[in-house]
Amino acid sequence: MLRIELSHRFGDFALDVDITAGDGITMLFGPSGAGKSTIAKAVGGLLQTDQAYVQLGERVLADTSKLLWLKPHMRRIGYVFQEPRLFPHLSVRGNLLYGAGHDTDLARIADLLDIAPLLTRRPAGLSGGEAARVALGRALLSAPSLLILDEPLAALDARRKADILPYLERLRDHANVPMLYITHALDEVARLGSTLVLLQNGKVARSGSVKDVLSDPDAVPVLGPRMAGAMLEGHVVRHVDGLTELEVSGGLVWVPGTAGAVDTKIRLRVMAQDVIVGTQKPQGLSALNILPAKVVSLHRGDGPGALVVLQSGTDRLLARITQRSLDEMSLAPGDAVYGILKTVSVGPTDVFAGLD
Amino acid sequence: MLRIELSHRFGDFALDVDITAGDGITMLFGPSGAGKSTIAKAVGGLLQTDQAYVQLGERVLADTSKLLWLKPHMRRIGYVFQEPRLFPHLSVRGNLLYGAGHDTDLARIADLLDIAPLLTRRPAGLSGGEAARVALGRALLSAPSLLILDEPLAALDARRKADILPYLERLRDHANVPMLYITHALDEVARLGSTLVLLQNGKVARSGSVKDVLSDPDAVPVLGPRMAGAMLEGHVVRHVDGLTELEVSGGLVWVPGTAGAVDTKIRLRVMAQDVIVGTQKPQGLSALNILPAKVVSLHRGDGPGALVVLQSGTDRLLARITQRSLDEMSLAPGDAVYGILKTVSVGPTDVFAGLD
Amino acid sequence: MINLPPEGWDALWLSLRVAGLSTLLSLPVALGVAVLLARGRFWGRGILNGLVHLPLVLPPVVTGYLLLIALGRTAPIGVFLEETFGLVLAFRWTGAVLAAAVMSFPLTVRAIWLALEAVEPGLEEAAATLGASPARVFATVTLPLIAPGVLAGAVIGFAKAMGEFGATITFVSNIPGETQTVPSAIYSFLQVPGGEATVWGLVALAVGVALGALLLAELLSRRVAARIAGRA
Amino acid sequence: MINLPPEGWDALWLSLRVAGLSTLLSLPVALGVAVLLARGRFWGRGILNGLVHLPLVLPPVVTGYLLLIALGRTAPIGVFLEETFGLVLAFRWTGAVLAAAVMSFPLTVRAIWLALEAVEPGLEEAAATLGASPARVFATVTLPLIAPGVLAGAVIGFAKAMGEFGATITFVSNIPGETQTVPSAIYSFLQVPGGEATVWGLVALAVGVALGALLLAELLSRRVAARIAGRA
Amino acid sequence: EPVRVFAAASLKTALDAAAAEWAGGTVSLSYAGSGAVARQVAAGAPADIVVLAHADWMKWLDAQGVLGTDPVIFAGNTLAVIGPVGDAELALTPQDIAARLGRDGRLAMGDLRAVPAGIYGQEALVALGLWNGVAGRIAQADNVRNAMAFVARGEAPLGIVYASDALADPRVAIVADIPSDVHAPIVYPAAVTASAGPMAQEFLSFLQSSVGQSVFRAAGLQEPPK
Ligand SMILES: Nc1ncnc2c1ncn2[C@@H]1O[C@H](COP(=O)(O)OP(=O)(O)OP(=O)(O)O)[C@@H](O)[C@H]1O
Ligand SMILES: Nc1ncnc2c1ncn2[C@@H]1O[C@H](COP(=O)(O)OP(=O)(O)OP(=O)(O)O)[C@@H](O)[C@H]1O
Ligand code: MOO
Ligand SMILES: [Mg+2]
Ligand SMILES: [Mg+2]
Repeated sequence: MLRIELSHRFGDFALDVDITAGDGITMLFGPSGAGKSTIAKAVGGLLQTDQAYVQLGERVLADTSKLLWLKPHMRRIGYVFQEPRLFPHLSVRGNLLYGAGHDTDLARIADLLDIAPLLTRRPAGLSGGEAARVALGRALLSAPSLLILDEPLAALDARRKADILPYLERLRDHANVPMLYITHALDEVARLGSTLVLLQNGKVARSGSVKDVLSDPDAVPVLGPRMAGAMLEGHVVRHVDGLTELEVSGGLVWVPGTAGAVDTKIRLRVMAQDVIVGTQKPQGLSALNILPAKVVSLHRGDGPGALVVLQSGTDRLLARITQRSLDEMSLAPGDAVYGILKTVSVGPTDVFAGLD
Repeated sequence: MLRIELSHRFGDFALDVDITAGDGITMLFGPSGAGKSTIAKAVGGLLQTDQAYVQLGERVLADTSKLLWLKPHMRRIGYVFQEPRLFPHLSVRGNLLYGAGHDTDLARIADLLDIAPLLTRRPAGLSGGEAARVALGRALLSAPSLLILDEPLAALDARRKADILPYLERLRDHANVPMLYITHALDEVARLGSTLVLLQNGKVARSGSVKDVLSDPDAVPVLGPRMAGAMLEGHVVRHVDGLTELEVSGGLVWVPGTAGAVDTKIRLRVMAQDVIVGTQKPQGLSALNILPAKVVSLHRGDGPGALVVLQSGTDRLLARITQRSLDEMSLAPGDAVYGILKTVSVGPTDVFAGLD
Repeated sequence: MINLPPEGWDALWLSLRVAGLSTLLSLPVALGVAVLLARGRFWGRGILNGLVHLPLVLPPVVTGYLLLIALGRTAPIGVFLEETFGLVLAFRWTGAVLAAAVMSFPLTVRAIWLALEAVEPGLEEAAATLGASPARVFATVTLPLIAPGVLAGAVIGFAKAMGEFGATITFVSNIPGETQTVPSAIYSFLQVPGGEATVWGLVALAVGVALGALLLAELLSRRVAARIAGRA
Repeated sequence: MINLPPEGWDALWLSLRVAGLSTLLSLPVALGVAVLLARGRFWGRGILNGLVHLPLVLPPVVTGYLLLIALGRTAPIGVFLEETFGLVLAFRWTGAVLAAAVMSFPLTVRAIWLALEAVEPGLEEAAATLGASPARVFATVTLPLIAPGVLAGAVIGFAKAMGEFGATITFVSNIPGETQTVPSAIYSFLQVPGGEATVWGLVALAVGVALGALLLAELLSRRVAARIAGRA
Repeated sequence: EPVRVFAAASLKTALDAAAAEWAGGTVSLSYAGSGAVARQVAAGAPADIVVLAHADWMKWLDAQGVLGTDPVIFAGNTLAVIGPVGDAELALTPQDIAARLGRDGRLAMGDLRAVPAGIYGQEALVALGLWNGVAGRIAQADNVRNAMAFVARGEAPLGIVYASDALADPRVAIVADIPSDVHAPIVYPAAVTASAGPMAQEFLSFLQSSVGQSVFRAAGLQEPPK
């Protein structure tokens, strides 16, 4: 368990947060200047805030009311900074091993991050993305009891990001290292996060489990309309033709790839904008996944869009459609409808092994 | 017109490119370490490559065969680096005005980038995103005749990115400043780019107009399957209910927002994964946009997915569906089908005023 | 107050003038030389480097003697200076300024040089892409960034100039009111049995002035550095 | 070859030993003091700063005289050192080492200090988050990064030690083969009419050695800096 | 164990020669200004013999209680006014000196407080009634040799140094002798220190012996005044 209580002033900017995060990955999400890096620094011990209480598991790392302030190196917190901060005088290998006792995991992590060919190089010659990957590997290798990642993937291209995400997942699930993860990318939030903290202007605007916050229509204004979506839970039924059939509470869903062994619990993220609402069961469509559902509520926004909350089995689905469609179909709460998901819109980065 | 002919070696890495870019924005897209920043530096005059020929309009900036190598400040090239590189001893205002003769545009650009409240601050106190915005503003204000942007938006959150993109567009369209734009984000490519250069390993893997490269099924392996899509051209017909109706060659399409005045030419990007293929005209769906089309060709990939190229009027559409659906619907070239686009999947960042 | 013979006060006043002027005059030259040494790649760089450091390596008396040989009234350069500019150095306070400048030069140059090497080249690149000529880059980016180093160089030069003795007395001798700096006066009184009281008075003054300058400059330089780091 | 009387060679050899040892011994202390001054926030920092710079500000003869007063064989500290450690400084080559160390100390400290201020704090932070204690951070990050500065400090200290005269001759006198360094020897020969040949020979040697060290060190330091910058 | 002699630097030529002549043992000679030597010996310098260029410092040393014997005077010297070689004789009159110094010429001397030759020189100038005319024109050097160098290099048209030094530099010549009765007698006192070894007295005696004295005469020094 990670407990963070901070307050601090920087001129006009006032930070004042109280965050409790369970195991797994706590995502800090919020606009530029919201105070994400400031929180990260305070937790890492790098910035002494005016008031601070930080507790990690049993260990109290900071308690300004008791004048307690552990030095960074006593906190056992790995940190990936917004800039790579590689040691210029050490080779890539030297950087990676700096915080590691031994080099047992070096080869594996170097392979994973695709930096094995760089091991003998100096940081000055690395490209932006290469440097970011080395910084990530260095923190991973230091075997921390909390990992703080400040936009660790921002400098990476989509493919590399996709390569590294599963590793962070594995770390989350198996290494039992809680993480504080700062990002601007909601796919990372949905993919990795257990807890989501939405920050605005130094304050917590909303927080809770990723699943709850993402599928809460009220959070949409903070997340941005194109980012809204819901989370489904299910388990693997079978693998056919390179697809995986999952059973969710509302029915069966196909996802590409062979996601987990039979019976593995799985989380699916379904973006609101990827859900089509149909009043009749459609025929002859390339979209494979059609879930019967009931309209729970309708939320008209300021713009042309509207959010439809659907109940599908025990899960909630969000669908973002135009108000025009809403009117044409004259939807109302209680209506029986179909939620249509394009199979491929539930792509690999939106399927993940569950935590629970 | 921008002509770039370079070759250079860094140990194992060999750069060898020949790029011709028209006006507008030339996007350099490629994985980390592909050589994007190296090209940018050579064009900017910051890194003297082994061989170089760089011509911008009438001006030859570099020609190593003639021992010509203009110094950076003689090139009139604005540069936004991967790191902000703000002058620590100047205020934000001082940074912004460094390359500008006067401060006529200061207020406008500061507002646009949401940095007006920071003007009197020092760079050291800025958050990562704030610094990135100041760096962008500084380059914009220097009135360059070419603007090089090396992942300028990577540190920005989605909302800010969405705020800044229209400005870059306006710059492209009205200021008549060609740009060399490096990014990992295909939405930026599609939104801003005229020319797209795909780099891999120091070589040009593909290049051409953004429209051609993005809708070329053969480019999909380089772009990544989730990034494939096509580009439609059309013009504004009318505005209703906060939606805009566009006429494309294949029919009528609704997009959210009031995109341009009536008759404005418009480009639409339609991601392959957002297109559903139907063999019958669907009824009672929340998706408003249904275009009759003909199957042109089918491309089965290695994984579970397949690409369907559709002809809709004079435009091509790409649809990414599962091979399973392909088989169930037994699609074949020449079949008459319907391409179904969810209105909202044609979101604001995928609609843009055309260049042509 | 400290009880000094009048020539002690004269000496203090002269030392301040000499050290101040030598610092002021040599600073731009030191800046130029530091830039050449830190950034330049030219033939003779090694020689320039050696020349700059010579006064540090040589016993001060030898430096003074070399100055006398090179710039005395009968030496070609000395004659030239006198005939062209009416500038006489030997036995003049102007010569004391020169001696102080020469002796403190390596210290000033090194301080600036080190500061120059710490400037991040990325910032200078950025300035160039914003259209700034090398001269403007230097004036508006490099110089402000090395300002603490330049200040440090100036102060250490000033301190050294206040303490310089051997080269000064050898080159311009010890003429009360004209070339008798504090160290020369101290030397003079130190050699008199029973002159200690005056010596300690002078020492206290010299130390006070130089350390005052030092601390003031450090304060200033911290403030400049803090400004740069954005802490103020 | 340069034609020197035997005491000239003795002086050169002694100077090398004295300058070498003084550099070696004072370097760790200078490093510590530079760290205290650059990073420390403690009461008395200003006093320490002043003390370190004193030898720069004072005429060397005064520094030598102060050393004599403080550490002479009849002075309390001198007596204590002799009785406790059997260490005699005044009039011994060990004292010459001390004088050289004291005189070059401010230069060495400042060079290291400037280098310390140029170290990016972000890197030390990163090391701490990787679990490195402050001592380890210093040894594995700070120290390698300031290595060029430390080297520069050592070399300027060595050069200064080679040229030091006033404090040395005052504190340990000018005993051939024992405390007669090159500058003292030069002083002696300057007293002899016709001693110039020997003087210039000694000057040439001293300059050669010191500039050699300087250039060597600069080469080294460039290489270190290049390694750090990843150009090699 | 050599006999350690701490001596005034202006005696280097003479004492080096004397040490070379002495068959009784080896001598280690350490030269510095008289004041520095005196202070060092008082501070416990390992000197067997101390040799100075001015009686006052020896008196001071005696008062410190570090001397083993009473000082002896083993040589004397006279002062001379020097000019660049080839210059005409100078009459010791205010007019002639003023003429020779010209508008801004300097009279080079040892430091008037610190260097014995300077102290004697000032005394002489005062006694000769010349002081007021030159008081503002003195260029003081930190030792006699440097004063002489000013004249040798043409910086100063006149200088006052020991006659013994003047003879040794071919670039300067004596333009006027200063009578030895217008200043305190120039004497070189020497003494054995309280901590001296057994050979010290022997070397000191050698300096006073006829062999020693002839070495001093050869170096331009004179017999000690009676
Ligand atoms: N100074 C240098 N010395 C050695 N190798 C270098 C140097 N600069 C770049 N490289 C190498 O050249 C290749 C291309 O680097 P470049 O910075 O152009 O990549 P990039 O495409 O911009 O990557 P990213 O998206 O990660 O910023 C990389 O393999 C990099 O390691
Ligand atoms: N040292 C400082 N001095 C003054 N203000 C500061 C300082 N550090 C941060 N701030 C301000 O505090 C606010 C929060 O900064 P922080 O770096 O935590 O933002 P962030 O959420 O990480 O943003 P980004 O996504 O852009 O990195 C910003 O307004 C920033 O300008
Ligand atoms: O050696 Mo002296 O004491 O300068 O005459
Ligand atoms: Mg941040
Ligand atoms: Mg790059």
